[in-house]
Amino acid sequence: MTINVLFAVLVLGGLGGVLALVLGGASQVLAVEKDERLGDVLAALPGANCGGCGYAGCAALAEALVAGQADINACPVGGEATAETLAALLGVERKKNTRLTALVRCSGGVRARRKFDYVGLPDCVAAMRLGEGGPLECPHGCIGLGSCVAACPFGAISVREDVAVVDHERCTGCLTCARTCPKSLIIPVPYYADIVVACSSHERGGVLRKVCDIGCLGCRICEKICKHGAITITDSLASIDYEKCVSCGDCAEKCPRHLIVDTNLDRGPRLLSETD
Amino acid sequence: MSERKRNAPRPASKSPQSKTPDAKASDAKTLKTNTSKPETPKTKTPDATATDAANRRAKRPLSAAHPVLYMVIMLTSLTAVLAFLLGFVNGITAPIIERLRQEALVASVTEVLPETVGEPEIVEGTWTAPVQTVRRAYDGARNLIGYAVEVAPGGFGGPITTVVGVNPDGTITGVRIIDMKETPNIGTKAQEPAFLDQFAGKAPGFALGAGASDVHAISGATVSSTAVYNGVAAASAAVLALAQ
Amino acid sequence: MDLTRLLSIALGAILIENFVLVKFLGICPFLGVSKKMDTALGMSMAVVFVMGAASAATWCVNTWLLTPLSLGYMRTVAFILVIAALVQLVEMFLQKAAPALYSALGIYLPLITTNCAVLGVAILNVDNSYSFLESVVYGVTAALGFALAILLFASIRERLTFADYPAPFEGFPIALITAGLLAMAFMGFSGLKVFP
Amino acid sequence: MNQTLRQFKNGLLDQNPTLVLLLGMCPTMAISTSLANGLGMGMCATLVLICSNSAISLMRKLIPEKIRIAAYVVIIAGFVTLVDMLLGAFLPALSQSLGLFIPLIVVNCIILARAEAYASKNGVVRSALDGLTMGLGFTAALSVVSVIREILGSGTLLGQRVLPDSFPGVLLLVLPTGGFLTLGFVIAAAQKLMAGRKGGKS
Repeated sequence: MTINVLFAVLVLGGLGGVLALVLGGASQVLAVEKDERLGDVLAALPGANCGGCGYAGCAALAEALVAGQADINACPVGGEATAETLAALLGVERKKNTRLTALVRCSGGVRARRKFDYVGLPDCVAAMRLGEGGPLECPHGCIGLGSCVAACPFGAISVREDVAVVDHERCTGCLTCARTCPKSLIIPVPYYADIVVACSSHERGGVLRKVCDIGCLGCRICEKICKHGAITITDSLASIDYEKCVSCGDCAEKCPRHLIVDTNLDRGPRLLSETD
Repeated sequence: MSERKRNAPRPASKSPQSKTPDAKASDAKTLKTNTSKPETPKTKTPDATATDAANRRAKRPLSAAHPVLYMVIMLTSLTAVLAFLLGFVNGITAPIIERLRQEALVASVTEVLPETVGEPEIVEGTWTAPVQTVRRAYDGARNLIGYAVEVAPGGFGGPITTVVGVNPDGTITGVRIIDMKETPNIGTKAQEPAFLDQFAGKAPGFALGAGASDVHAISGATVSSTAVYNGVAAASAAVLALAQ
Repeated sequence: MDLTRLLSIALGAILIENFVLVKFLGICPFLGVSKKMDTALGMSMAVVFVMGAASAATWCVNTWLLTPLSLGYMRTVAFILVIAALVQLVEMFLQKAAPALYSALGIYLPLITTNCAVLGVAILNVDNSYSFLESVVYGVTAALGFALAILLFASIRERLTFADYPAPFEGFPIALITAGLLAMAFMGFSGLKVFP
Repeated sequence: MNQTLRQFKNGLLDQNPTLVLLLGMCPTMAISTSLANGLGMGMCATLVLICSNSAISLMRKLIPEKIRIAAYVVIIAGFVTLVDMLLGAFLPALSQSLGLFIPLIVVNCIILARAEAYASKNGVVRSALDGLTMGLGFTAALSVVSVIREILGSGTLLGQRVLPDSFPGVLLLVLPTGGFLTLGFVIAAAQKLMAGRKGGKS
C-alpha cells in the first residue's frame, strides 16, 4: 500500500512540478512587455465596457490612460471615485467634474397625436425606417419603442406612457442611450439639476398645439419670470443654462403647459455651482 | 412627464473620499513601490545596475525574487501533499470498495443461479466484446450447475455491467444489472424485474421482438433494451462455445 | 484504426451524441458566451484547440503514467491539472503571438478550464478505452459539435432581442427555453446509423 | 452579524448560483430528474464547496498569480476525489445513483467561480460561510427543479407514486431537454418574484 502512495506522490508531484516549470518558463519567454500600472488602472475602472468615455471599453481606456492620451475624468460612470484613484495611480493632478445624467427632452408619449398606429418590430430605429420619421405627428417627439432601454447597460431608462424616462439614481451618464436614440432627444444634464424642460420641438406655438398637448409653445413667460436669466427661448423652445440656474422653480410654476418640471419642490433655491 | 425621482436631499458635507489627505498620499506611494518588476535605472553602468537589482531582489520575499522557482516549488509541494492525502485515503477505502464490489458480484451470482454455494471460480481465457469474465458456479457438493457471465454492453449513457446466469447447455437462468448510467426513469427501467425476468428460461438463439416467445423491449428505451439483449445473447453464446 | 471507425466517432460526437445538446456537458460557457456571434466563434475556436490538445495530453498521461502504476483514482486530479496548465499555456501564447485574438478571447480562455466538456471528453476517452488517434479525433469532433451548437444558439439569441416575450423571461429564461427546443431538435439525430 | 445574514440572502436569493448566475448547469440539467438525486448532489456539492473554499482562502497568499487557476482546480479536484472515495466506501447507495456526476463536480463552475471570486479574497470563516450559503442556494434551486421534473415526469416523489397511475408521466421532462425548459420557467418565475419583491423597480 505504501508503494502505491509513494508512486502517487511522485507522479502527481512530478506532474505538478513539470507543469509549473513549463508555465514559469513560458511566462518568462512569452512575457509581454506591459506597463504594470495597466492592471491597477483597469482594476480602478468600473468595468462596464459601456463606451461612455468614447473608447471601445475599459481595457482600451486603461491603455489610453496609461499612455497619457486620455483625461482621468474620461469615465462618466466612475465619476469622482474613479477619477480620484486614477489621479493617485497616474500621479496626475485632478480637476473637479460634476456627475452627468441623461435627460429625455420629450414628455409627449400618450399626449402626442399619431399619424398612424405602428405595428412591427418594437424598436424606434425600425419604426423610423418607415420613411415618415416615426408614427408621431411631431417630428421631434419620442416614439417610445425602447431602443434606448435595450441599449442602456445599467437599466436606468424605461418607457412609461409611451415616452422614455430616465431613473436618475441608476443613470451613470454613459450616454449610450443618447447615441442610440434615432431622434437624438437625449442630452446630458448635471445630476443635481432639478429644473428640466422636457421638450425638443422648435415648431411655432400654433403648429405645435395641433400635434401635441404638452409641447413648448415658446410663449416666453418663463424667460421673463426667471430672475437669473437661466432659461432662454431660442426659436420657440425653452432651454436652461445650468451654470446660472438656482432651481428656484418660478418658471416651473408659471409655465402654462406645465412642461417645465421641478423635481425638488421641498429643497428650495440653492446655487448649483456650490454643490460638489 | 419626465419623472425625476430623488432620494433624500444630499447632505452637503459628504465628500466622496473620507480619507485624510496624507492617507491618500501614502496610498499613491505604496501603489508605486510594489510593482513586481524592479525599475532598472538607466544611467548607471551595467554591473552597478546588476548589483543594485541583486540586493534589491534579495530584500524582497522569495515569491517576487525568483518567480519561476517559487512557482515550481509551490505547485510541486501542493500536488505532492494532495497526492499523499489521496494515496493514503485510497489505501483505506480501496479494499472496502473492492470488498463491496465482490459482495455485489456474489449476491448477483446467487440471484441468477439460486443454488450456488461459495465463491464462483473464474474461467481463464479471453472473451469477445461485451463479455468481460466467465465464472463457474458450483452447488454445495461442488459439482457444476452453470456459469455466471459478466457482460458490459454499451448502452445509451455508457457500459451496462450485467451478470447473466447460464446453464451449461446455454439456456438463461437469470439476468441482473449491477451498474448502469442510463437516463433515469427511462433507461433505468431496464433493470426492473418486469423486463429482466423475460430472459429466464430462454434457450440460446432467442430473439428480441414482438413474437410470443421473444423478449419485448421497453417502449421509449430501445437503446438500453437492445444493449441488455446483446449482452445476454453474447453470454449464452460464450457458454455454448465453452461447452464444445 | 480504420477510417470508418474514426468517421463514426466523428459523426457521433458532432451530431448523434452532441456534447452540449445531447450529453449536456459544457453548458455553462454555452449559455454564458452565446450572446453574440463573434464571441461565440472566438470561444469555439479556443475550445476546439484546447479539447484536441487536452485529449492528446490526457491520453498520454493516462496510458504512460496512471495505468502502469495503477493510479486510477488519481485520474481526475491529473487530468484537470493538465487541462488547467494547457489553458494557461494557450492564454500566454495567444497574448504574445496574437494580441488581437487574445483580447477578443482573453476573458473566455479561463472559462474553458471550468468547462465540463473538456474533462468530460478526457474521462470518456478513458471509459471507451480509445486509442491515441481515436481520442484526438473524439476530442476535436466533440469540440466541433460544441462549436456547431453554440453558433446555432448564438445566431438565434441575436434575433431573440427583437422577439416579443413576457417581461420575466428577459435574459436567461428565454435563452434556456430556446436551448431546450434546440436540444429537442438534436434528439432527432439519436437514431442515425450511417456507418455499420 | 448582519454580514452573515447578507451572505445567506446573497447565496440563496440575490446571487443564487443556479437561478441568477447560471452556473453548475451540467449537473442541474441531467441529474435533477428525481428529488433524491437532487438533494444528494446538492449535499455533495455543498460539502466540497465548504472544504475547498476554506482551503483556498487559507492558501490565497501563497499561490502566485500565474498558476492561480491551476492550483485552485487541483485543490478542488483533490477534495472531490476524496468525497468520491469516502462515499464509495461508506455510502455505496448514494454513490451508485450519483454515478458520473461526482467527477464532474470538479469542473462544476460554481466551485471554481466561488473560489476565484470570493475565497481568494476573503478570510477562512467568511469563505466557508460563502461555500455553505452558495451550496444551499444550489441545493434549493436544484431541488425545486427536481421536484417539478419528478412529479410531472414520472408521477412519483422520492420514489413513491404521487399522481394516479393513469397519469402517464411527461417523458420529455425526464429527458435532459426537459431540464432546459423546466429551469427556464423556474428562473422566469424567480425573476417575476424578485421584480415583484423590489417594488417593480424594473
